[in-house]
Amino acid sequence: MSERIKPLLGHRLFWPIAVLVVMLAANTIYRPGFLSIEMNNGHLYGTPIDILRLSAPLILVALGMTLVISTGGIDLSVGSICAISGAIACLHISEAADQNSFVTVSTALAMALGVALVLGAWNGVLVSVIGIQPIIATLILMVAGRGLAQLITEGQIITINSGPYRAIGLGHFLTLPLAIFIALGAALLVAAFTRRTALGMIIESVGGNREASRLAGIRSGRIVFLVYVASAACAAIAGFMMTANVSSADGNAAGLWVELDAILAVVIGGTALAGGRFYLSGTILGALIIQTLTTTVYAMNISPQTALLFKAVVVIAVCLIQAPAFRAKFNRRKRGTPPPPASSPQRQKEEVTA
Amino acid sequence: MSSTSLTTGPSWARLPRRHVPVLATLALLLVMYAIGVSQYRAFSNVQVIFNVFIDNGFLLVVAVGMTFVILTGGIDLSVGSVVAMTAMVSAWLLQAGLPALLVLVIALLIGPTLGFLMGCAIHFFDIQPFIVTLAGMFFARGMCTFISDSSIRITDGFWTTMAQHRIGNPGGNFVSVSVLIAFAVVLVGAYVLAYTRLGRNVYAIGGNPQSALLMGLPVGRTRIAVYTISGLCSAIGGILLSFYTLSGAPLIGIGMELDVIAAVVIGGTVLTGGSGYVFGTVLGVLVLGVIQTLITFDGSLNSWWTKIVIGGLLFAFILLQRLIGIRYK
Amino acid sequence: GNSDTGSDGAGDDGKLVLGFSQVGAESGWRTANTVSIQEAAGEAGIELKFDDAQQKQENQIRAIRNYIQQKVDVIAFSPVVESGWDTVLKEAKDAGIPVILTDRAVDSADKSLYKTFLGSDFVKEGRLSGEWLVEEKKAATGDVNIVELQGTTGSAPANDRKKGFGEAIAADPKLKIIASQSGDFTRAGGKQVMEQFLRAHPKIDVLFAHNDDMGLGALEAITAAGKVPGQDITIITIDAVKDGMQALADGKFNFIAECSPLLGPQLMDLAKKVHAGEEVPPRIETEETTFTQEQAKEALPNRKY
Amino acid sequence: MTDSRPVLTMTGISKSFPGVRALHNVDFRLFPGEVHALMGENGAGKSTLIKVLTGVYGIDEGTITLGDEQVAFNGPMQAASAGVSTVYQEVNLCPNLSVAENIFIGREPRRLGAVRWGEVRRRARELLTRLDLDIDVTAPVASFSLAVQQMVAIARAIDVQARVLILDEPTSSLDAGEVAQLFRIMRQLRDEGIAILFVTHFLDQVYGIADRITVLRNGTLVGEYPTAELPQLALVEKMIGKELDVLERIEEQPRRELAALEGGTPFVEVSDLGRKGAVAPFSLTIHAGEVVGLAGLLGSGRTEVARLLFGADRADRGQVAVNGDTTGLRNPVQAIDHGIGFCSENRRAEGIIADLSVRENMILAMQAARGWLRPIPRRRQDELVDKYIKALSIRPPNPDVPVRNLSGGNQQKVLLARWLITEPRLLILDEPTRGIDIGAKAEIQKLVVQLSDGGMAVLFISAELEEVLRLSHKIAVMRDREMVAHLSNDDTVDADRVMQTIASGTQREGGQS
Ligand SMILES: Nc1ncnc2c1ncn2[C@@H]1O[C@H](COP(=O)(O)OP(=O)(O)OP(=O)(O)O)[C@@H](O)[C@H]1O
Ligand SMILES: Nc1ncnc2c1ncn2[C@@H]1O[C@H](COP(=O)(O)OP(=O)(O)OP(=O)(O)O)[C@@H](O)[C@H]1O
Ligand SMILES: [Mg+2]
Ligand SMILES: [Mg+2]
Repeated sequence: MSERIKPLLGHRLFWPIAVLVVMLAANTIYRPGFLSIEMNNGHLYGTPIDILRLSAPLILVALGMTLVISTGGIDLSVGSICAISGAIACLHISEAADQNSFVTVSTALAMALGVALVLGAWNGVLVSVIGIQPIIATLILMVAGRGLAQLITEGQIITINSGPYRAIGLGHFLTLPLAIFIALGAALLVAAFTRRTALGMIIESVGGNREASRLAGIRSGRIVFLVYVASAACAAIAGFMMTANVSSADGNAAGLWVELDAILAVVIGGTALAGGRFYLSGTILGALIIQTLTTTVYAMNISPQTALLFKAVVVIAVCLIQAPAFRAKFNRRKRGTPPPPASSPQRQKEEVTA
Repeated sequence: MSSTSLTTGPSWARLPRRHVPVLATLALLLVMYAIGVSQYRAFSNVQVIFNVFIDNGFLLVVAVGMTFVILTGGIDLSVGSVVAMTAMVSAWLLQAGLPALLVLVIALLIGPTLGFLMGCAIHFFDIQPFIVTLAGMFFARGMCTFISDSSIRITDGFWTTMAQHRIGNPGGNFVSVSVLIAFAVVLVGAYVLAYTRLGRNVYAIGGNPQSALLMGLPVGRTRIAVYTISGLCSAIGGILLSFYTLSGAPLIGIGMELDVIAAVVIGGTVLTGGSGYVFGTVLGVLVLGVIQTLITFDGSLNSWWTKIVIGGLLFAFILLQRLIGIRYK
Repeated sequence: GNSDTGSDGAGDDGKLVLGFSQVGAESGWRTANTVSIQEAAGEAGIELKFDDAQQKQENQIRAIRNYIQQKVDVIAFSPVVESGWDTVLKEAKDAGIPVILTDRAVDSADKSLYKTFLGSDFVKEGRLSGEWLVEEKKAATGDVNIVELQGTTGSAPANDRKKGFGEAIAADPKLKIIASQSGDFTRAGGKQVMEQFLRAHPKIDVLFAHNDDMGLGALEAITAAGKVPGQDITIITIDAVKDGMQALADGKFNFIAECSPLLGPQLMDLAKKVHAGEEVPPRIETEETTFTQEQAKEALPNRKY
Repeated sequence: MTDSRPVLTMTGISKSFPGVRALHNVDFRLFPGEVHALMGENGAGKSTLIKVLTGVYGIDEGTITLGDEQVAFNGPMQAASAGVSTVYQEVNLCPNLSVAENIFIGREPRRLGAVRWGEVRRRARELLTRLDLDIDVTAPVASFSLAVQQMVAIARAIDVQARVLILDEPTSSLDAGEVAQLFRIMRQLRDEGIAILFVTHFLDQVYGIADRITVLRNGTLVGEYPTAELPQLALVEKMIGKELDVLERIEEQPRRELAALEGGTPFVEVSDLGRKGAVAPFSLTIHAGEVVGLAGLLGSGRTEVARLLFGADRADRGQVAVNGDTTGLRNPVQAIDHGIGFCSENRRAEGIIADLSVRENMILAMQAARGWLRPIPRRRQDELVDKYIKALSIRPPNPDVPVRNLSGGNQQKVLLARWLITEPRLLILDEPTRGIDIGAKAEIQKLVVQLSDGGMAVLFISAELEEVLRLSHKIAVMRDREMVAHLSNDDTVDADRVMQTIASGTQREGGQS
């Protein structure tokens, strides 16, 4: 390996990007037009654009999830929150006289976002104040929230016909889908909030060692509360996108299992589930990888019966390639150096002994 | 100065404190049962309790395996799919005409093999359990639809007997064979955790993996073992499920992993590992079972209200459990 | 707990008690089905014990067991899957409680375990769609490229509709399914899959969607791709929910095979008959029809769901 | 010393971590029946040598011979089964398991595969009695102080029939009595022919027990010497590589006089503060510029006092007045707002955030006090971090390595820096010199004097009575979780008298009550 490539190979994002490139390449070989982008009524149009647009909601949810996971928590309720926020917004719009009115749409969004924030606060209180384990605390809302969403829609699919709302999912801006900009904006916002301020470091510190952070004067509880609220807000916006994308709110299907995808994206991106350091750019790549995987299944016309097997293989391949231990073993075979420690210190969280 | 207030208390007073969360859970469960009895007349039938066990036998077995995994601080998302895959494979092989015993052996080998492989990936390549077992989940579910995209009936004599044999008073109250198998698994699980080296290593790794390594414990072997055990329990659960439904269906058990994890955690096991009991897990499964039974008995809840009420009951239960736990800390 | 204290046995007040276990609330269709049953029970003076199984067979079996404990008069349920009911149905039979299946059948060999089946025939729905297509494309020259949006992989409606449709179009070798993928019965799924179909296959003549929702999702993809749904691409769906009928009336869909959720009144009649010990036919199909664009325009004003 | 053949030989050992060469061509020999001290500054590579030996890390180069065989252990388990028993530097126990279990896990007495719990408890009790420790062996180790945990870890190691016993800084959190007890057992084991490798930063202990000394500096071998032939001063010179008169400087430290600081409002006035089950109500005043020492035996409740004062634990009675205003110090945030800082004794659980870099660990407390919205500008960070890396000679001097990669002593210095950066008015130091090499220890002591001269109040807790006596203006004595005496540190006070007070618990009023 030349000295030039080495730092590149060592970069955290190298392998996720490599995986993404390989998947895109495989698709292009299967269907040469896969990567082509064309101009159509002033909009860019093509599979890569589809992937970006479709991954936007997942990116949003995963951004919030990254923060939650960084504190050592997990948020299973995001899917339900997507469904609830989408349902509230669509319900409000569908009942309005003029669905295209900008005011109606803004009110709908504000209402839905408000409710989502309340739900996030509920999760936050359960975890940080009452001290319930995050997975169970958010499981409550995962189950009940789906019911709430269906209560709002009364089990029906609410179809709306609102230009401004539709734009959230399908509108264009500078020839690109608006959804991409919204996701990008959210990513930049989260990045600014965490990396331009000290918030990111404080979140990582709480996730790394909550007691030590408390003794250093950090209000750990407040931070934990905050990340759940942030996660809910992200999920709400994702919910708008999902429902706007099909101009209808489906209390049952909207955001179903998105929590698993989001967690997967976060973990592929390099953030450990045990908490601590988080990587927003990695998360975004993870979301893109997952969406590309789904699109690949459709584009290569892999039969639904075997689609899951294909997914399993790709997920495990992605993770193996990324695992430093795997690469170390692989390299060792080539160079014959002695084995690394049986377990890398990176994963093992420093535990509280006293 | 008074120093009387400073005594920590004798050792016997400290010991049960560890059991307080489990005892609180038990008490709350009894309260919930009492509420059911006071509200619905037929709830007091003994058979209702038996039914909770009959209907949750496979869940219980899977939850025992999950308890091992969670005690080490890991997680196994593949259980629901492995259960489905085991049932599916059994049904498929039986349909192909293989003898029941052979099918049983094959079906019971698949789960642990997959678990072992996942454990190896987790240990040797240092990949997070969440991802590895998620891939395992995709794989096992994919195998289900791959084998057949519609459900396969089981007509084998052995299976039918196991499914329909009633132990107890045939006309009156009874349990199924599966319940006895589930109890056996629970007892073995509890024994292994409390009295064998493997069991104690599981707790040690959950307490602090790095320390466990430096204390010279076989961390890798144990880690692989728990995923294998969880795979085995899922396989047994899958067999029980195939007794229960006398078929293999590709979509069965979707989301079961969440129920199982919830049961384990409600039973007092800490998700970060190191503390919890199989007995608590049994209680956790019963809590979920009783909640479901309460809702069915009510019979007036709309589809979405069902979900909201399940969430609400879960919340009330966990809140009380937590508050009692804090009080006694 | 409410009025149940006095009524969880066989109607103390003389009312017939029907225990009904529903699959879940996974679609608008299912909700309409639930509502129909609840309303019909009220009108027929039957006390309904309703349970939502959230798409889990375990929950349904549990519910049936509890109905047996509560000694309801009649048990009805829409099975989540076809197989696996023998054990619990035997228990019901031993307890002397008659069972009615709705919407989906079970594959039990022992037909005495349930009194009757009330519901639609998914294979027939697929077949009707296929037959219409064969008729429609009779005059076409050259291959007719069909893409299929399947329902949830492994689910009975998806399997049966695919089967029925496949059988019907086998009559004409011009008709070719060039791609078939699962859209999970949802609009978002239908749309996403259709987008890829459109990218991969420049010439698509027909879309067959296993339900209206996926078809409605696909509509958006087709429009966005600059094609005219209903003209450039012939669209066939199943269900006939309101939004689907609207699309049909608007000329965006071309054909819908109905799958009616309104089983309530028929179910209540059956429950009464079964309870009274009357003979009922072993299989009753709901009255269902098919709609073309013109028929949809007429029918739309009086659709209930 | 027996001059038979060495039981353990390490030759030409090298080990590098990304960016750091921790060991370079190091030779080491260990003979049966000797206590061999491994000496060196923080970060010299002592712990790394031990971890390489026991297979926690792979070696880059070199060979290890145990007995007659060349070995390459793949982990502590293999090492232990080959007869190498180790207590690593950071206490490594499973916090959730009981004391008895921690001692025996992995080699529990069994019958038919089943662990005999009664036997485990009985033998654990026996073993701890040998170490003079009387505790409830069924309680989880996490409920005990660090010192007790250290003893438990030692108990675990000496129970095995080992050829080689390795103790990496076992005495850092033990008090004099405990150390004496440990030494008795070490001598006993040595006389049985066991080879003991011993790491410590206490020179007295080295000269008290070691037969031979190997000195490492910056990852390289300086030499191997019989203890008798290496005077203390020479040892220190070899360790730090400079002819520094550190020792003299320490000796020269003036005995702190209770300056005319009394009078005026004390900075902190504690009255009747207490917490049920932790520490009996106590009163204490601390003036600006005063160093108050807390003396007491292991588990006497010194840490508890510190935690109450800092609001880390909630007091259930009593009051604290800061600058004359009665306030509740109910949580660390409030304490920090009032200018109090607390450097915990348990750096792994309550101190460092292992994932974060040295820089982030250092500025954490200051950042927390400013609030997350106002990040400390990068330039200011660099200034502060560089200043303290230099002042405390933290190695490696790179602020951006994760703090987990630092040696134990350097981690401790990072923690100290974290609090110094906040410029507190009262700094509570709980065992700040634990695991710190002699040069750095002198630096820290000097620092405490400087800080107090500059008007900062310090509450100083240390297991080393000498240190407490040297630095404090006054000393509060703890016994059985009760504050039994306040001594003014004048000429009448010496180690013996403090020991007496600790032992007898007599109330001897010092400068104030
Ligand atoms: N896992 C690691 N990764 C990177 N660097 C490491 C790691 N462990 C130790 N080091 C570095 O190796 C050097 C030697 O550390 P070591 O822990 O052996 O020191 P030590 O002599 O035990 O010091 P102390 O007295 O402070 O415990 C230090 O510079 C340290 O930063
Ligand atoms: N010998 C002992 N027997 C029983 N419990 C003990 C003993 N020593 C310490 N402990 C436990 O550890 C805690 C020690 O208190 P604390 O840490 O405040 O003491 P300390 O004086 O700071 O001691 P250390 O020297 O360990 O820092 C007590 O709460 C007690 O439960
Ligand atoms: Mg060290
Ligand atoms: Mg202490």
